[in-house]
Amino acid sequence: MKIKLFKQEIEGSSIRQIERSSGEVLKNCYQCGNCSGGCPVSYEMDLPPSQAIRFLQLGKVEEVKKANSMWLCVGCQQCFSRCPKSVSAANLFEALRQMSLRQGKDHREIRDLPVSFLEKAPQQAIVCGFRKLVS
Amino acid sequence: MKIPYYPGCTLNTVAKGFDVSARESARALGFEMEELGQWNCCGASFPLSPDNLMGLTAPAKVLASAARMGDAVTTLCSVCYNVLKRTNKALRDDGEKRSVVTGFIEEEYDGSTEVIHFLEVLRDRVGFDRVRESVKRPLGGIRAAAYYGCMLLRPAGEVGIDRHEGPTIMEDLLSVLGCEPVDFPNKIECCGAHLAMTRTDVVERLSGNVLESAVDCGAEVVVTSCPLCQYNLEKSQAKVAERRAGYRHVPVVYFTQLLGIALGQSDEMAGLGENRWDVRPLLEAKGV
Amino acid sequence: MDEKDVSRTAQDSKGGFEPRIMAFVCNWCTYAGADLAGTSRMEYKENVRIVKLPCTGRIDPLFIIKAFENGADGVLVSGCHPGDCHYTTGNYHARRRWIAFRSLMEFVGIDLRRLHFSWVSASEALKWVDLINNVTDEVRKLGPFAEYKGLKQGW
Amino acid sequence: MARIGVFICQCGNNIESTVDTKSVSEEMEKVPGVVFSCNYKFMCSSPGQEMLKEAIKKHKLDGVVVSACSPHMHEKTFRKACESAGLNPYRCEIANIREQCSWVHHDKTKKTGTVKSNDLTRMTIERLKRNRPLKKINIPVNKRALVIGGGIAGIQAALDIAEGGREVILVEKEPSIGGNMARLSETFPTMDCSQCILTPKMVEAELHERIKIYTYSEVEGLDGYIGNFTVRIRKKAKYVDEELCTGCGECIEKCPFKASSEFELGLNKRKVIYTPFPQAVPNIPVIDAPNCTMIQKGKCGVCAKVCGPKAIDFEQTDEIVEEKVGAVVVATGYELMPNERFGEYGYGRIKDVINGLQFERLASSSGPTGGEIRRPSDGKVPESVVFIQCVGSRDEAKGVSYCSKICCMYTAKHTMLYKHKVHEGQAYVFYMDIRAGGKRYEEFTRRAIEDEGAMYLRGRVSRVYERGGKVVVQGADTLSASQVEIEADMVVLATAIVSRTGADTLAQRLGIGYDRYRFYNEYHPKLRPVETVNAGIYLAGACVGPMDIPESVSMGSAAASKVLALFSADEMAREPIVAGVDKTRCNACWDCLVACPYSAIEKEEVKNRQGETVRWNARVNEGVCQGCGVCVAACRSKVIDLAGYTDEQVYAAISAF
Ligand SMILES: Cc1cc2nc3c(=O)[nH]c(=O)nc-3n(C[C@H](O)[C@H](O)[C@H](O)COP(=O)(O)OP(=O)(O)OC[C@H]3O[C@@H](n4cnc5c(N)ncnc54)[C@H](O)[C@@H]3O)c2cc1C
Ligand SMILES: Cc1cc2nc3c(=O)[nH]c(=O)nc-3n(C[C@H](O)[C@H](O)[C@H](O)COP(=O)(O)OP(=O)(O)OC[C@H]3O[C@@H](n4cnc5c(N)ncnc54)[C@H](O)[C@@H]3O)c2cc1C
Ligand code: SF4
Ligand code: SF4
Ligand code: SF4
Ligand code: SF4
Ligand code: SF4
Ligand code: SF4
Ligand code: SF4
Ligand code: SF4
Repeated sequence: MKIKLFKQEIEGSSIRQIERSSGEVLKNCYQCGNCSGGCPVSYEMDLPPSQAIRFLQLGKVEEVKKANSMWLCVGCQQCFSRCPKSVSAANLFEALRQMSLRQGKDHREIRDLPVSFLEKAPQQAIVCGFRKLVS
Repeated sequence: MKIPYYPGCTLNTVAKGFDVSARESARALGFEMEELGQWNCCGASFPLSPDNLMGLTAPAKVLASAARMGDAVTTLCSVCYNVLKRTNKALRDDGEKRSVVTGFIEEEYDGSTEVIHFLEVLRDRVGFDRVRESVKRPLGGIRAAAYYGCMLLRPAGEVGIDRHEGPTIMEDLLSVLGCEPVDFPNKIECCGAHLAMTRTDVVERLSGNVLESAVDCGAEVVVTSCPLCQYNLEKSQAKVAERRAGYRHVPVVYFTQLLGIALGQSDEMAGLGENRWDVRPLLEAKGV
Repeated sequence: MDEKDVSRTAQDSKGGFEPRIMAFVCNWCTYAGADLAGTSRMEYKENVRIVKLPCTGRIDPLFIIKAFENGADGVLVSGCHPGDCHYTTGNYHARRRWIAFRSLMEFVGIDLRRLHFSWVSASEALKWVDLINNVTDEVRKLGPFAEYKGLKQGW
Repeated sequence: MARIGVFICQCGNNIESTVDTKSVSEEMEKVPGVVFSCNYKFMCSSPGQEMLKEAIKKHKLDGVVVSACSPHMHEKTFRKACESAGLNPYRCEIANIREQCSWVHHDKTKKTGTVKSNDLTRMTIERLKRNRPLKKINIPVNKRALVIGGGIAGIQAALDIAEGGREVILVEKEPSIGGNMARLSETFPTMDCSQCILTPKMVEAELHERIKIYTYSEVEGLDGYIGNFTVRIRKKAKYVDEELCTGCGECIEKCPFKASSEFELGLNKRKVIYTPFPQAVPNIPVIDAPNCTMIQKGKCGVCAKVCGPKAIDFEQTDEIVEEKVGAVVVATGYELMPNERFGEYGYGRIKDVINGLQFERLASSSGPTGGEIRRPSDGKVPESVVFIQCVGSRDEAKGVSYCSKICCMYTAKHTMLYKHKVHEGQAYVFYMDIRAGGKRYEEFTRRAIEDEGAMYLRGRVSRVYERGGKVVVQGADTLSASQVEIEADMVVLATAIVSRTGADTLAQRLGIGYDRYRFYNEYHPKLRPVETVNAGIYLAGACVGPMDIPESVSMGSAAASKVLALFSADEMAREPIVAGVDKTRCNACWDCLVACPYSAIEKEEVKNRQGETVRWNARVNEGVCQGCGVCVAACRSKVIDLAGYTDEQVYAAISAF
């Protein structure tokens, strides 16, 4: 990939919104990779947590939005609990999801869910899932 | 002793055994779990964006309701525990948030109610020694792997019933009950949680890793504290069996079920029939 | 010469042949390493006798020939590791000298398998122990160095 | 016939448990020359030592062998005891029957240990028989020090030595002391202004009654040895009489010609008669002869006309002075690697590509822009600056393989200085690793990133080129696995710290070692970091390798304390384990001279009464010889020998085996 860096993007409004919404400061991350090392789903992510954060640091929000990472993050907080700089990738992914959901784009349609699931699955899974994936 | 108790929606439906075995055990140990007079679903996820106050309202209502009954509220489900505890902290520490949220739910609440997990009640209020004395049917050295998952432990400093990297509270209880606790590397790893809705492949892999790791360490039964963990672990066994020749399903039970049995409850009361893989043959084999 | 024979007999009385090994070591590294083996109470073959010198660079090749003439079955030279010499480059001089010296040794009829070079630092007690044990075993296999003693002339 | 006493120690049970000391003692009585032999429980105890002393007196012993622990333990103890009983201490030798016998051979029957102890003791006796009494060598010490290089390291060393009460000669090749630190704006990690902390020290050195400064001077040669060096110093012609000049600056003001300023690294011009910077010490100008039309063509002379005290002297020539000193501190510092080597970065071709020291000058309030960050090409304030780290460092192919150690820190500092001066500016830093090991250093670099917003990109820059008034930087960010392009206004290269041009020549003059990068070698990198193999010559500062100011100052002080320790006695006592030449038999082949690692061997000329040279021979300088014995083994004529380890002694020990 080739990217051009601009101050306007690095300090752009999307970045500021993500920081506000997540309560995280992107510059604090020093890219040690611990989050990606411990994240149980990073193996499936287009951009593992640390790399997603890296693109945000560079001001490249779209790269991260394009990736599946935020929809895979389960909020287990393993990343945060082991981050030496107390950065929570979970919070950042939440912020990105919110950004996306607030634009009214659902990640999961209820009617796509199998009936068997709705019958058997614990309520909490359904409630939680809807909160995370649906606007 | 009476303790206000928040069951949460799942324990009222698919995880009945979890609920009943706990209430009965409490009774056997000489205290009462007093269900909140009025409660709603906690939302099953703590809002990770600090600017999302909406997500705090549901748990705040639960807490306000609990405050009317006592100075503490106990829960069983790890997720409820996590959500209530974090919400409580947010309301206690952040005056601004508190006034917005309480204003919205039109109830007074200052964050002073303590949120404690049932395990903590047993350890800190009842005492494991008391539990030991009350055991009627020691569990015959059954090798039990305590699975904590995420929500009981993280984020450290906000929740955390025990050391967040090496908890032993559940093992300590299990050994009091006559089990032989099995330590295993994946005991604090995630089961896949709500991805059950979207990505069963991921859930099967994560939960499968938990199961395999426990079995490799010699577990005969896996013990949980969360209906979602329970569901994911049970559901994923088929996949593990598929990829691993000679794999034998392990029963997955709530810790309260084993507690109930040890305290002398009937199998029905402990809800053993609700589990997908029956733990009874194993107990019988151990002479329980 | 009487005393010498006493000790020789004592060793032989154990049964088989026990080689006599003379070690030329530098004061700073190998001698200290051998001391450490002692303070650590390690155990090794008793066949070695040490001659301490300031530096391996002090070792005159003739010392070695002299040792063989005097009844040594094996000779060991050990000093600081290259680059660690207490005298900065003394061991380097020694090394250069040995290269020329090897052919001389062969010329005068010394089996080079009886001559060992090593580097043992002040902290390598274990290496010293292994070295002595290995050299002893190897020289024992070669048997007594009787041929050479015949050549002895007075100094 | 020798009268030797032998003392076998039991060391409680440490030796006795595997060595029959009584039998060893009896065995030794039979050795010719031994007149007394005994065994005792604790030889090093007071009664043990008393026993030794009495035996020396009673049996008129002329030599003592103690068979006990390692000589590294108690050789000194027993030699002292002998000395107090009137015996030459070097007539006492130790046989190591503990560390190298009783402790490593666990045969409880005592057979093995006893036999070996017999051998070891006998070998030691034979060595001792052939040992001569030796006397400690005393060398007089000339208590003045020479410091070469007037950077912060040299200034610190000079001040500490002078404060310790000794005289110092400080030689600096530039017209002013101060070194590279004088160029810096503010200094990490505390960000204090470099001039503010350096200038007082420079002035203190200038005014110190025990410091004599030679500026514009270089060391031409050094003779002698520790305590007794003679140094030849070339004072280059300044064309200004230092005695007469008042430092008024009138000449500088009026000189009509300019040349590029070395101090400003080409960012500015200076007059042909100049001081390198306003706070120069001494504040005496020099004339840059190659650029002075008077000196070159005999035309001008304006400075001479305006100089009130008539200090200008066009006839001045270089002068050689000699000084006698007892110790030398070398503190000649570093340079930056010439960036021209890196064509891809455009240094020298693109005006707005500069190096770290040039950036320091731009940021310095006394610099060419008065402290405003303006780019060299058009004076514009750069909206974004790209800093490139590790230029030439960690680059085996085109540069040096080592890490320059301070550039990570000064680059972080530069981004802060830039941000403080250009609030809206964006700093980018390309780095491979951030190496900030030091007290408060990591925190400092994090501050640059977290508080000051420097954008750090992990990767190297591949090329830099101009496009429409911008400097385009193309590199990589390996963290996001992307190729990165930045349109910047200025580029700052953190180029490798390298040794001074000519560092090797100076080392050869001083007889000290240097590595493949011409940085000077410490005697031991950990345990003797400010000493060199040439006793009496010490090191300080960045001439040893890249280092920052705190380290340079520590080394300066450490070197000074070594010098002061040396100067604390009038004479220096040395172990007499030194080589000696039988001069009449030496055939002057110089094999020993080549072999000696310390250059302790000199050529000695022997003349007859008519003053004609009759022959040459080798001579060992006892002040320099360290007693390694390399020369002894090198001498094919067998005419050089090492006291305490003579050939005769070694052969005797071998024969007793
Ligand atoms: C861009 C840059 C920024 C830096 N910023 C910082 C900082 O913020 N903080 C920090 O701690 N360090 C900083 N440093 C490092 C600092 O410059 C050095 O640590 C320090 O200057 C070393 O001092 P020195 O006395 O050893 O050498 P130098 O300063 O190089 O002094 C050596 C002196 O010896 C003289 N000399 C050389 N050869 C001879 C000779 N043959 N005869 C006589 N005299 C001779 C020279 O003219 C010079 O005056 C920085 C370095 C660079 C390149
Ligand atoms: C794992 C490891 C590996 C290392 N490897 C290397 C290496 O390879 N190379 C290298 O150069 N460095 C290495 N080091 C660093 C090295 O250990 C230190 O630089 C060095 O030991 C520091 O020496 P010191 O004398 O300052 O402190 P210390 O070695 O800590 O000595 C301090 C002494 O003071 C005593 N003391 C403390 N308080 C008091 C008191 N109140 N009163 C009286 N006495 C007191 C202590 O008991 C101790 O004996 C390594 C360090 C570690 C941890
Ligand atoms: S663990 Fe923390 S500091 Fe490390 S890469 Fe992840 S977020 Fe950044
Ligand atoms: S919270 Fe999300 S990003 Fe963090 S470890 Fe869990 S799944 Fe990975
Ligand atoms: S002299 Fe050495 S061997 Fe003898 S008692 Fe003292 S320590 Fe032990
Ligand atoms: S004018 Fe004369 S006195 Fe004044 S600085 Fe120049 S040389 Fe010195
Ligand atoms: S003589 Fe030389 S130094 Fe003096 S004013 Fe003229 S050019 Fe300048
Ligand atoms: S100090 Fe930093 S910039 Fe300098 S060479 Fe080392 S790693 Fe590169
Ligand atoms: S003994 Fe070593 S230091 Fe002394 S003169 Fe000989 S070679 Fe040089
Ligand atoms: S090697 Fe021997 S003969 Fe040659 S110069 Fe040195 S002392 Fe003289």
